[in-house]
Amino acid sequence: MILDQLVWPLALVLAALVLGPYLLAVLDGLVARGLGLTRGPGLWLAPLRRGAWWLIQHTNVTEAPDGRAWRLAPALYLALAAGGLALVPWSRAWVATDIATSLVLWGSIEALATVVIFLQGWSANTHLTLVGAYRYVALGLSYILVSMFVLIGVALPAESLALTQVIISQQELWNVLRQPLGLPLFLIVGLAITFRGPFNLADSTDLAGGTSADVSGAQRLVWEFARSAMLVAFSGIATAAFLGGWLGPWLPGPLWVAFKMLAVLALLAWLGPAFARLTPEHCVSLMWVVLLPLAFVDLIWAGVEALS
Amino acid sequence: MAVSWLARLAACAPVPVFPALGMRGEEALYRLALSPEIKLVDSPRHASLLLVAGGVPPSMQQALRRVHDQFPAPFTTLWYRSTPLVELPRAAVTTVDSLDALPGALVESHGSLLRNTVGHSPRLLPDAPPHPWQGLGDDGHGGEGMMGGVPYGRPMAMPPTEDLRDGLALDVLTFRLGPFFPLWPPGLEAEVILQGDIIQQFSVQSSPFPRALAPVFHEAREQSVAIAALERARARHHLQALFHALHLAGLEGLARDALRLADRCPSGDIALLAKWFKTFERRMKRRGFFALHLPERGALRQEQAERLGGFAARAAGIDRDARTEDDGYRRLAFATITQQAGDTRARWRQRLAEIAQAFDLAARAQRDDMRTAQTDAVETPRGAWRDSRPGGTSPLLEDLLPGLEWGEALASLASLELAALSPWPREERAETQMGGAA
Amino acid sequence: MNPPLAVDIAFILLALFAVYTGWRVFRTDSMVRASFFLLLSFIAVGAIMLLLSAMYLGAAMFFMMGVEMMVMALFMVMFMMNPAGLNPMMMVHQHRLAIGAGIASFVIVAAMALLARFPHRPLPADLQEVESLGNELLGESMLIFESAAVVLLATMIGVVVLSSQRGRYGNAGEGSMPPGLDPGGEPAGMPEKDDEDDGGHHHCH
Amino acid sequence: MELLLFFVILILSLGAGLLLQWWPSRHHPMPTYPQRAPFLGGGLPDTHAWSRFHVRYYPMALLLIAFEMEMMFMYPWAVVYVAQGMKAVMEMGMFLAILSVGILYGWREGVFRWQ
Amino acid sequence: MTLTTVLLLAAALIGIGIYGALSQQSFVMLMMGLELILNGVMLAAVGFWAMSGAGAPEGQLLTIVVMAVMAIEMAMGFALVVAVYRGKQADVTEAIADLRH
Repeated sequence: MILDQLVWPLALVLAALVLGPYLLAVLDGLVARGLGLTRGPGLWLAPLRRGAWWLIQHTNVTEAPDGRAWRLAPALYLALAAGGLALVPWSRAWVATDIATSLVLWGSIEALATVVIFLQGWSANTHLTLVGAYRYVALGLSYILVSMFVLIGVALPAESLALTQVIISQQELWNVLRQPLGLPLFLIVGLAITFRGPFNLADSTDLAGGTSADVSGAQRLVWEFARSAMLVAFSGIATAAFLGGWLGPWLPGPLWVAFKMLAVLALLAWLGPAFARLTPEHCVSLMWVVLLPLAFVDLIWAGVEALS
Repeated sequence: MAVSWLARLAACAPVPVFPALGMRGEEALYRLALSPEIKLVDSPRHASLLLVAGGVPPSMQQALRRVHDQFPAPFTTLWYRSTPLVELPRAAVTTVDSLDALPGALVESHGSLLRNTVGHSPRLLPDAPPHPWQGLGDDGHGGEGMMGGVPYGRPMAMPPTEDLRDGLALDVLTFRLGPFFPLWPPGLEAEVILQGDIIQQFSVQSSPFPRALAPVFHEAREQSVAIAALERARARHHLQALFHALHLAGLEGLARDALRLADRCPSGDIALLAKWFKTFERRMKRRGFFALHLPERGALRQEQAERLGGFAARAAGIDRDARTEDDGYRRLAFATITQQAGDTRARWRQRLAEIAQAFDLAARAQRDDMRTAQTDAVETPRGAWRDSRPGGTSPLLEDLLPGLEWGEALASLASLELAALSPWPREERAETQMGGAA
Repeated sequence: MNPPLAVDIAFILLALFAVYTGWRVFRTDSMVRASFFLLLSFIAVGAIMLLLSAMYLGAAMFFMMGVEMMVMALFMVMFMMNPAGLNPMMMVHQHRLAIGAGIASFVIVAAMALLARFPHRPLPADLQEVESLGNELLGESMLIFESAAVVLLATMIGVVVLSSQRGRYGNAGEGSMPPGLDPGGEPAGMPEKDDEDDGGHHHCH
Repeated sequence: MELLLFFVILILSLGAGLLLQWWPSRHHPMPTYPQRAPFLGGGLPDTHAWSRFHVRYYPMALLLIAFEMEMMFMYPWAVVYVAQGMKAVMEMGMFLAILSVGILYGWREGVFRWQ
Repeated sequence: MTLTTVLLLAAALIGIGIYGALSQQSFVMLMMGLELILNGVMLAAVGFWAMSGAGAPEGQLLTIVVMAVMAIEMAMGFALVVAVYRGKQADVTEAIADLRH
């Protein structure tokens, strides 16, 4: 009882929190290899080496930062990612936080992530980080609607806001097939919440690293780690919402969840660098004028499908 | 114990290098971008090595000291064809003069830095705040009243001035950027006034370092040269410029591909090059370089375009090209390509079209071994070189950039070539070796 | 651990946190900090709502307030002088009166809470709170949804008209630009604040 | 119980994040002022970066606050949607249609462009 | 955790909110005070719903209405601030004169 409710879910969440970002870094390395950015052996060690370098490098301080908020921001981002992972159902019994409104809670994590990313850029009190922070807020305020509509779409057939119910409702057919627009839109949300690829408005190259431009050492390590962990958490939610979570033949549930999460991560790691970064203005327009109506369509589709 | 274990691990990490480019330092940048063991970064906070490539004029040494001091410990410096700052101790300085030895030297420096066998670079500037503040002002932190004084060493942002776009006049941020800002041409130094993320005022304080062209352009001014060689050099120049734009767009893989193509330009099989370029161009379009990233802003006015000349003028619809005056080109049925819009997107369209055209011309010229017929006007990638070399035109940025969002402004800047032409050609030695290496 | 005890401990901690952060809102110089302290206060209250088994409202509180306080921070920074509080400041008026009113209202409400007898009718064990809320919202008629929609639409249009430069007010800044304000001077700073205040009151009452 | 675990996970990761930042740098000296200056490619700023930052998308932000309220209604609606059937479809259809007018109006007014 | 303690917390939040709303000079800070008051009100509403209302959905509905009021107040408030700030540039001196006595 205690084992099922507390120990296993906690162990799985912590394992995902530690292993997930590492595996994502390896996947990123693979993609970089495909693009011809890196070469040679050491694919598995490369993330550790980079991490070791960040641990050795001294942490930067700026002239008059909001010191406490600046150091808190990466840790909070990590905490949000961990909170997201806690919502992921690993099997019917093993869910760290199985509440009736876990979809809403995930929405809150998305909203609060915007706050934290803003805080990271704002607190440094330097010019490039500040611009990065404000840019990201434009994206953060725009993508959240898309995300919520898409998630409400999966809640319709489940008649519940709990992720476990959402998975159970997919027993016959996964949502990825039942609501074909849902997963693609949701993947965009995943790129946006971790500001990767085309949505890298926060840490973009034109700002010499954006919110990270004046961050070094261990703080940067935690920031990048949290960013990866957030994508891992996202992949967990995407797995539960669209890919049937633990459902699958032969293997035990948690393994299925892990495989599906890895598949989502691999897809995102490949998608991220494949597209050019949007200008902030394009990005806001795209979210509101193209993706939001598409999310409406997805919702209508889901509604019609759920009633029939 | 634990630290040494960490250090050994970190010593094998991809070497994070911040390049501070001096005069004629680009070749090092292009070389390192293609070295898999090197990771070029855009901020000194992310680097363990400061690479100074090329000569730094005395007026910019203070700026170099500032960049140097912004590295978090531990770090060290490496000087490629550059004179180290005199106050740096010998232990913290490595000098390299050979391009081929550069990546290896960087890896070596990083490794020995972490194994503590090479000296950490010391701080060069005095540890003093920009303005003294301790114990001053109303509360002992330098501030006075609501907005006055120098809290923690700096005054607060400027009071409102008129805004360019909407009617809200809010604070402006004034700062000087460069000359070692890695996302714009090396040597460019400007005072930027931002209101929000919109550039409100841009005043150039020093122009970019003169850009060295391939020797063949200089030869063409003196004697008849092979058109194929000229066109290959042109394509190479544009492809190298494309590297910067693709890096800005976050398309790192494609940016490397552009450099690889550029490296093959001088000696590669021309038919293959043209084919590869076509694929490359298609991928670039598919990945949204134009549609997602490039703004339809930054359009040059007619007279600006004329002053700038070259591809920028042709992108703005001015049908002018020194190649039309050359009999050699005429026999190849050369026709200029033009675009109408004259904005950032049109300029890249134009440049890509000119690369494709260059490959085409080179292929046909090579077949018949065509040579240029005249020497008094050469169309360089930077514009026509007639009696005098095309000069620097960076002041036009003061007109062009205000009103643009930061990212749009940098994208527009990357689509232009504003540096003057260097009177000396690029060294051939490096070029052939790079061609060979690729 | 005994779950009710854990709930009590969590409640006390969250309550203290909510009050502390709520109080810090008015005691910090940085507008960003003030907004995010308020957000923390909301989050603590939302967590208490979760403890009260208002699963939906508690979680919704997080995301609603996350977005609202983010926007709050944007606007605070936009329109307040010295937004980061680099110079300490105390922008208050009628301070004693305000403290008195605050304490008085606390005492009154607290007295009501302590003295009044409320019926003890806990939640039914099988309550599906989200379902019941959904059914209530949909209700007999379409009144709730449609009135909410109309009110929100009115807000959206009002917001666009008021804030957008291209709104019905036309290009507000055009032709009315004063010569530049005295640079760096305090007089340029203070009155703006007052003026905003004035504008707000003017429109509020 | 679930909330307790959620809380534990949050606190654990928050603590780990803070510890990981604090531990390696606990003996590091305060960097010098030149290092602490904002990175501007060798240039220097005149002022602090903190300022009344001119947010270029403020109408969008305001529109979002109003529009986001609709989410509060949609989540409970989603739960009873199948049970209520056509009625739920009608109500939400009307609701979203009315709110879409607001977004369309905002779009027409250029709310999503940089002001 | 009883209804009384929840209401006491709500009272404390309302008290702080009233202090803030009355004491702050600037309009945006005043709005923060209002938000804090509404925060307390929402908490009280949920407290009643959970402990004294036997789960009647009206308690939750009330909270949603308060939240909507908050959102509308904020949106309109900031829109007004923008409009006033824009208009102000023309009459800043007048505003000073008005306020200095």
